[in-house]
Amino acid sequence: MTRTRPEGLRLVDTDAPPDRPSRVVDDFTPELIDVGEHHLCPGCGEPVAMRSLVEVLAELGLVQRAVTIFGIGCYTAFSNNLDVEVLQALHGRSPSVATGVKRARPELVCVTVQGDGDMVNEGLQELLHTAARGEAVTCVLLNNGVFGETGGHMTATTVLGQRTKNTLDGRDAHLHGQPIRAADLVAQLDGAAYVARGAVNNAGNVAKTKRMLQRAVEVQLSGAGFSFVEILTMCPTGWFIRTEEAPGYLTDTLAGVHLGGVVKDIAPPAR
Amino acid sequence: MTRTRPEGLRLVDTDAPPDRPSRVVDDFTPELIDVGEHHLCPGCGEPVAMRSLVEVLAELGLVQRAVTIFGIGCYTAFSNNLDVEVLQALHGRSPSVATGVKRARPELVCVTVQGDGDMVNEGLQELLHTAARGEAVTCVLLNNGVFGETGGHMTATTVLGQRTKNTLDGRDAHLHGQPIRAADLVAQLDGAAYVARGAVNNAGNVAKTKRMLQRAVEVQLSGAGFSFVEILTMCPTGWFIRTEEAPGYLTDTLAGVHLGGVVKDIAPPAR
Amino acid sequence: MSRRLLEGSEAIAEAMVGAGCRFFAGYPMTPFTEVLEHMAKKLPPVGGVCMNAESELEAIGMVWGAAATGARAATGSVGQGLSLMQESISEASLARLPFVVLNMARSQADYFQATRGGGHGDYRTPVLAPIDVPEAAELVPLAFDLADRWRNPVLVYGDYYLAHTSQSVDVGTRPPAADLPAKDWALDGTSGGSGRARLVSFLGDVKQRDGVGYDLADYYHRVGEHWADMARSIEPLVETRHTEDAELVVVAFGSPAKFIRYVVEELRAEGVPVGFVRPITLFPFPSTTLSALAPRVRAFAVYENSAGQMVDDVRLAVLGAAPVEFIGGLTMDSSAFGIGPDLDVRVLRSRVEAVLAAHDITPEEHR
Amino acid sequence: MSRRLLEGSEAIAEAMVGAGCRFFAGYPMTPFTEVLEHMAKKLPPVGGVCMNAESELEAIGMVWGAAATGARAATGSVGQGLSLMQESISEASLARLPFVVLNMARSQADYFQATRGGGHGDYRTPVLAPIDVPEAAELVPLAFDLADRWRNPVLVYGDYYLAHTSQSVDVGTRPPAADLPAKDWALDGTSGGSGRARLVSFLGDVKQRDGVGYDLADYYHRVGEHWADMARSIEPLVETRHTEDAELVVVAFGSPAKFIRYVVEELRAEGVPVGFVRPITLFPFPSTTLSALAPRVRAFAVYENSAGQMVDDVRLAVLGAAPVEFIGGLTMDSSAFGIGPDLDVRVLRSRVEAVLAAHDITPEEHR
Amino acid sequence: MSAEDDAVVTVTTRGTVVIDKDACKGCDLCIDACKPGVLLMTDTDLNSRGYRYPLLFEGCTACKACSQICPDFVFQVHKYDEPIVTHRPAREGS
Amino acid sequence: MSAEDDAVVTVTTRGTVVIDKDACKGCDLCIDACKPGVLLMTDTDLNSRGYRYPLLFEGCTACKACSQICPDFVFQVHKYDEPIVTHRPAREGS
Amino acid sequence: MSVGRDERVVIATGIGGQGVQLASQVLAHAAMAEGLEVLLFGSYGGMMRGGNTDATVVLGRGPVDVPPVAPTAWAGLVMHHEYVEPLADRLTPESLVFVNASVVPAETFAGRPGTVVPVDAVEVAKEAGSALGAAMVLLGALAGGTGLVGLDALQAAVVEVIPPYRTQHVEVNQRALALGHALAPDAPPAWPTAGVPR
Amino acid sequence: MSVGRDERVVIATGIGGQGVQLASQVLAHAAMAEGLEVLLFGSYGGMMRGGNTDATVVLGRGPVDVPPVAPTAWAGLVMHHEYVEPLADRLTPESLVFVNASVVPAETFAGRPGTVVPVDAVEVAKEAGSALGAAMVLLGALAGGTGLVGLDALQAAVVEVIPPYRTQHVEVNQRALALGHALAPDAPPAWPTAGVPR
Ligand SMILES: Cc1ncc(C[n+]2csc(CCOP(=O)(O)OP(=O)(O)O)c2C)c(N)n1
Ligand SMILES: Cc1ncc(C[n+]2csc(CCOP(=O)(O)OP(=O)(O)O)c2C)c(N)n1
Ligand code: SF4
Ligand code: SF4
Ligand code: SF4
Ligand code: SF4
Ligand code: SF4
Ligand code: SF4
Ligand SMILES: [Mg+2]
Ligand SMILES: [Mg+2]
Repeated sequence: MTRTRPEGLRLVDTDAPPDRPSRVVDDFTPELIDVGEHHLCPGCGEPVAMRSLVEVLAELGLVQRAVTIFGIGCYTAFSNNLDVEVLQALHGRSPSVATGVKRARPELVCVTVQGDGDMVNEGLQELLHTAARGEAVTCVLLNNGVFGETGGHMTATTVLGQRTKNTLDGRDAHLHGQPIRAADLVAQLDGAAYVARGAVNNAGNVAKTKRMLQRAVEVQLSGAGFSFVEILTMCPTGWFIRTEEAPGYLTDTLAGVHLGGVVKDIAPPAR
Repeated sequence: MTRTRPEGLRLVDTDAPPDRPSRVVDDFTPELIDVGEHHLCPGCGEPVAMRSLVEVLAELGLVQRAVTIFGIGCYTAFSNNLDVEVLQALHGRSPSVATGVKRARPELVCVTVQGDGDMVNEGLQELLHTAARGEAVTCVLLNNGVFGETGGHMTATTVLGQRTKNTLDGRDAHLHGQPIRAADLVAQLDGAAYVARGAVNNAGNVAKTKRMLQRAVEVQLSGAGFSFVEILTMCPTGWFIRTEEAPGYLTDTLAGVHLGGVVKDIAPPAR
Repeated sequence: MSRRLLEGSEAIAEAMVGAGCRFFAGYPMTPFTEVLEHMAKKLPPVGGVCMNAESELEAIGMVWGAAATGARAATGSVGQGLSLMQESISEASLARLPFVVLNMARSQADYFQATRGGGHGDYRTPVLAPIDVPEAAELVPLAFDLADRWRNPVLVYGDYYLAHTSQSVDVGTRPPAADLPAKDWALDGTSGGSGRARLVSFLGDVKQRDGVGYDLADYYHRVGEHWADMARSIEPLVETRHTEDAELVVVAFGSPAKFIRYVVEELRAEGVPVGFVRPITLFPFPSTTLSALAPRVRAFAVYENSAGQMVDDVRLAVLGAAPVEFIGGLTMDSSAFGIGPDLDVRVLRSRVEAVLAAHDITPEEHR
Repeated sequence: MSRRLLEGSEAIAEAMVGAGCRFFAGYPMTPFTEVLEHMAKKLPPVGGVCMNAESELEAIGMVWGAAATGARAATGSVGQGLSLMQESISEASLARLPFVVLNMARSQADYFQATRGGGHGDYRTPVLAPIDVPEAAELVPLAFDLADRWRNPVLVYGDYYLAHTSQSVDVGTRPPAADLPAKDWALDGTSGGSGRARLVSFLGDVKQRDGVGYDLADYYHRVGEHWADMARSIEPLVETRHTEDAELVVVAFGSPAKFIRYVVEELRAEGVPVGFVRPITLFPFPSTTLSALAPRVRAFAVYENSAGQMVDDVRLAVLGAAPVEFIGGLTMDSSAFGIGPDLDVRVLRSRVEAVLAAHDITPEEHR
Repeated sequence: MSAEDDAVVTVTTRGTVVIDKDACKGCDLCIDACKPGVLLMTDTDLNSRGYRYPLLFEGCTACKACSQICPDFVFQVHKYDEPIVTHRPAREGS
Repeated sequence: MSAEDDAVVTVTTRGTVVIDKDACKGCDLCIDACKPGVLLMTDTDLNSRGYRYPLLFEGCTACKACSQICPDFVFQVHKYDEPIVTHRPAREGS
Repeated sequence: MSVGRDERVVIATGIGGQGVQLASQVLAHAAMAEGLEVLLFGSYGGMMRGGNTDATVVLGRGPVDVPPVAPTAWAGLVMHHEYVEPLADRLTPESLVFVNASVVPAETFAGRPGTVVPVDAVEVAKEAGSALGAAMVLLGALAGGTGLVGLDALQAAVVEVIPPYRTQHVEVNQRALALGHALAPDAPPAWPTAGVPR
Repeated sequence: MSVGRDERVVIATGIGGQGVQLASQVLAHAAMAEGLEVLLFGSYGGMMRGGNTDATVVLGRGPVDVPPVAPTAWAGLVMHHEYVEPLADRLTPESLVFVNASVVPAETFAGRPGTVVPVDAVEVAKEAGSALGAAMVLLGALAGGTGLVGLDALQAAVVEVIPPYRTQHVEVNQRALALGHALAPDAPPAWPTAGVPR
């Protein structure tokens, strides 16, 4: 959809801060991201999710207690670009790595950042074992239904009908199998205390997702068990569509199978 | 429980076949097991499950179309002891190996034989991906809640309270995490057409389990998707109890969490 | 056979299909991804199967299964993905499963992994390292033949240059060698109920009829003999140039050898008595070619895009009979996909010249 | 320090705890299982953590995480399990993570895997191979020190004999070497928000402040230099006996070396001019010890319980200066857990005698 | 054996089992499995491998429960073409 | 600009944004995100990287929707201490 | 020694979108059709998501011995002055540098060895129907001037190389080749004897 | 050369349940307590789920150089005639073979080197309270006859070796050791000088 020029309104100068009394409520790059510039594609949902995550860590006052554990995918561009401590894991291995960090230093808050290729393909087993163990870590899944980094191939979460590099006519159950609904699978495990699924395809979803991330980290702090937030993100490049179509495409495809909302919350309410 | 001598009944000679007209309805070692003698422990449930499985293959007339794929555990004693074709897989890898066999020769019936250590620990990921893909193979899980072969340690299916070598006072959720209910997890996946859980701790369960195995193989033949049978088996050695206590212990522990019955059946009824 | 301009990744895929490969499974990783994509396109039309495996471990598991049915099957990755496959490759060798594994490597630093069996145990896999696209198209069918002849995994060692260079190449059907043993061991279900149902296993190759259990001592012993036989019997492939009267012999393999060979030809054209040896099979290594030259040359120089791995094999061949100088070193750009600034004729020429100078080797007319 | 009779697996566990190891993760596999069981008992009472990891991959992942926090951490398996860990070991070396990996091997055929880095790339890990229980108790603390000093994984290569032999051994707390570098790189959360938050990664060790992305060319180069430095700087450990005037030197490592050493002592007692060299560090290999002997001896004999792997390192050290005879070979029983019929003083003696005869080496008084 | 009671018991035996007693590992699983309760483990008598093993009494139904649950394939089950029906005073043993 | 109609429109502007236009990759996400609809992409005008980028019109509510969804961190959002309220004939543009 | 007598190295450079890769592929395919041995190594600048792009095409009368990164260039096609190193570095006194003079300032190769052949490629391409055909004009000029490959082969190659869903671009590119070829700038012949072996 | 002067190899053999492993551990622990260096390598027959069991115990006055599978035995403890190879194979003329004469036929070691010392171990063990103590009787006899280790040390070792949930077995084993020790069969002393270094 293209918008037309709003009627009757004047253009505002946006090159410099206003000269009237005001306060900054959002300041370009979030303070915990070192360098705003990155090589992710136009319209990519991953930086949006990253912003929410680091804002949550800052708002909860956990900046000096947090270790983030990164998987391998496009989001790895942020693993050397944060002002929180980062441990880079191999493709798929983050949940076990987070387990090691947390067990060795239980006072830390451990959050993994992984894509669907990383977590639901290469590392599904580690995710599920970590969840079953009730490990007090938070795993965050950036789910775009493709291996973005390697060129947009189908992953284990690609929904039926979704376009990817090797399913240009849409994923077909007969040819390519069925998608895995990661959050629902995790919720099935008794060790999982909090499981939710958000998205970053519009401002409302971004705000909801941020609340989920906050709750997940709080659950980790409570010691109630494993917490998990899946975030549906746009990948216009891997979906082979235009950036402005991506939010709607997400709604029509991924979000119709990977249903949004809090899937499970058996942790005590936050203090 | 020990039985007392039945009152009023005479002892029967059991060294030789009867001399009256009769027919053999069960003949020691099943015909598809080469050598009856094996080194599994007294009271082990695995040979019982193996018997049911090979009987099903024979009864369905699939002896010359079947390839069984074995994992690594105590049951591996049977991988060089069957008169059906066997492909030995590495610990955990059977579902992928079965996939390769089936895709290369779709006319074959492929059945994996794996333990909980093999399938739910080392190879959980392969199981779930294979199920999600709706692969037309049958995976059979011999679940005793322990690594029998290596000495009876806890696995990912050990239920809370169960005794194993490293949980002699019973598995504790806080110390050891929660068990994974494999069949229920598999059932969650859309590619899984038939999922059932049986047991071999008494004759009635053996008979039910055999029907499940039969249905699973039929579902494979129907092409409806992935089929899965979990069989709870006794491991008196790994549970550190006496053989005669094992069936009851299974009922009291494993069977209370890994609930018996057909969990899912979305395949069309057998012809 | 038709002659086409193909990018290496496509030529390899084409050659696999032409060699009768009907099963492929892989997980993306640059620059292996490109081969996977081509296989996904080329296999279904010929009735083959290409699996987008969910991980490297699952890819090789699938290939394990397909190979056990007698299908020509292959997988691959870059060296990192092959690391994940090491348990499977080692045990597949024990189980005597024939398949091909491509390492579209990001450098030449996976030489040890490839040639020593990165996994546990004594197994080895034949390794073929093409210099360019036409040779890859020749070696891929050979890899399948070797796999079938020896019932063993075979590696093909390529790289980014190979994957991304287009060359004119002959592609088409290359039937398996006529003298390959029949795959009577392959699983197809039919032997069930015969009393001798087939078994494909890394624990043994015969079902028990009496006694109990596998005898690993016996089986390992027999497979060990088989491996030794394989290592002895496969004729190493090697390219040599100007070695007859060379005073310095430069050794290199794979794509980088194309740069080195060019340097050698340049120097020769200038009258410098330099020669070139390129192992095409990295295992078995063409040791005798080198050891035969050793008494006649003043030195060997070894170039590898790694900290120095093949240089061990050169030293083991030469055994002190001539000095062996290492002129390689890892070179890569910031992406580490396999392109490096040192892979430049001028850079490499200066390294060869340094060895020439150190050993006082000059053009013939200048002496 | 107290002196106790301990089975090797327990002594190793005790030595790990004594060396300050506070995190262990493993997955059962005979004969590594025994060590895992002991760690599960010994760590909790000292405030440590032992994880019954759900697989080998998960075990090394956990150790990766724990080591990144600066904890002394270890995992292990047999060679087969280590095959699964190769990707992680290789990349952990790049990420400069210090931890210890036990290979309670089933033979000596994992020598290449251990010493060449079975995974991809140029990395190497120091490898320590104790001959028996008391030496294992000495080497385990050293392994942790080496890991911390070089920020690199370190392997300890044991076997079934080591795991299952009980010996009198000194165990107790062995504080880390006093001169180890501080672990200021270790993650503890505190550097967050400082503008210089710590990063532990195989892609680079500095966060970007300007420019975009990792520069792998730079990082690989720097780590490569570091590895070379490590290989040069670690003093190889070696045991020698009777080499001063030996005409035949027999080389062996690990438990089998205890059999060989006994044979050498027997022969010496009979006046035969035979010597013994035992690499204790398999990497770096004590090449100079061997190369120094080469001009003085008539031959070397190498025993390994494998098809012959370390023999390459001996040849690379000797470089043709003396003949190197291989007298090993894989030996195992039907279980393949690591016991073999050839590991018998009489069998090995006859092999050494055959080499003596071939080289015409006789007891001194007989000449 | 003193029959103090002249009540008559009817025992129907529909089949029998051959027991490969040296294959038995004495696990007791067959005993519970046998619905009519006609199997009983030996008390002190051991087989060649040192295990107790089952004995059969009249009344087998040839139901295969024992053979289906026995981990060591000890039973061969025979179904009679015609059942044997025995009438005998109660309390009489063998 | 011919105001044919004298209806008056009230525009309340509660804040503004600074746009780091050269950071923009022209993805359009902010446009949809802006509830009051006061962002509009340039048409032919491109930034230094060759992308179209957003322009702001009066009426910003400082809601942060744009900054929260922008993948390239293009927005700095300012909330005025006091809103600006403008009355102006309808249909008038800038 | 410089490049083998029977091998011709063409290095094309430019920035993304200028048709450098397309032109290189057309040259490679045309040469194939004429029975030459061909090697083509495309830019990997794209991998870095930067804007630079280059390609090396080697044509040979026998197997190509030149490695994918060639040491010297027989000819160059230069589309943009911001990215010329891969070529500039590899010039010899015999090199022929065909320059997109519509964009590239005259002084760009000042002081470098080789002969610069300026072509008003953008203007000619516009004539052919689209400025996007400039690289084709340059290629056409190279072929026209040196006889490296024939025009027919080039035009046929365009059909091969352009993906089916873009056939509307075939003609304009063929026209650009023809107009470039017609310029036939003065240059030494590519091959010792006229024509090309079939 | 046979085993080093300062090392004493004892090989015990028998079948499962005869106490072979327990006796070997008691000997090893007793020797430890007396300040000797000790090596003990238990049977792996158990791994094979067979019935055979054996153990090698090496005691030394300095570091033990003998490998876990010793080439020769200074002494043997033989509990059952069905499994004697690990010892029988390793006898020298100096070897002392303490035999459970209650079970093992006299001719078992006929024609083998070494001196057989028959001990009615089962009978003596029954006297001590349980036939299961026969291996302890044999060990006691070895110690009593040769002075290899002291009785006190052996008895103390029993407490160390027997797991806490089986302490009821401690006394009967200690008694078996004492009765065996008291037999003090005629044998050359274990060590060149009397006593053992502390
Ligand atoms: C073991 C291993 N296999 C393959 C790769 C190659 N690889 C890098 S990123 C990636 C896919 C990432 O997908 P995802 O996690 O969904 O992240 P996205 O790129 O979509 O953000 C793959 C397959 C790798 N780095 N390591
Ligand atoms: C990769 C690998 N890791 C570990 C082992 C050692 N191992 C052999 S069997 C086994 C456990 C088997 O457990 P399960 O599958 O439950 O079978 P069970 O013995 O209980 O029948 C293990 C861990 C192995 N063979 N391979
Ligand atoms: S490929 Fe997809 S996930 Fe990767 S940066 Fe581009 S849009 Fe984002
Ligand atoms: S250990 Fe358990 S599973 Fe294994 S054979 Fe014994 S009873 Fe069966
Ligand atoms: S067949 Fe049935 S009735 Fe007969 S002995 Fe067996 S279980 Fe009992
Ligand atoms: S079930 Fe079989 S093995 Fe067990 S007691 Fe009965 S007959 Fe013996
Ligand atoms: S802050 Fe809100 S109202 Fe203002 S421009 Fe951004 S999205 Fe629009
Ligand atoms: S969301 Fe950001 S990058 Fe996208 S168009 Fe708006 S300002 Fe530009
Ligand atoms: Mg993704
Ligand atoms: Mg189990």
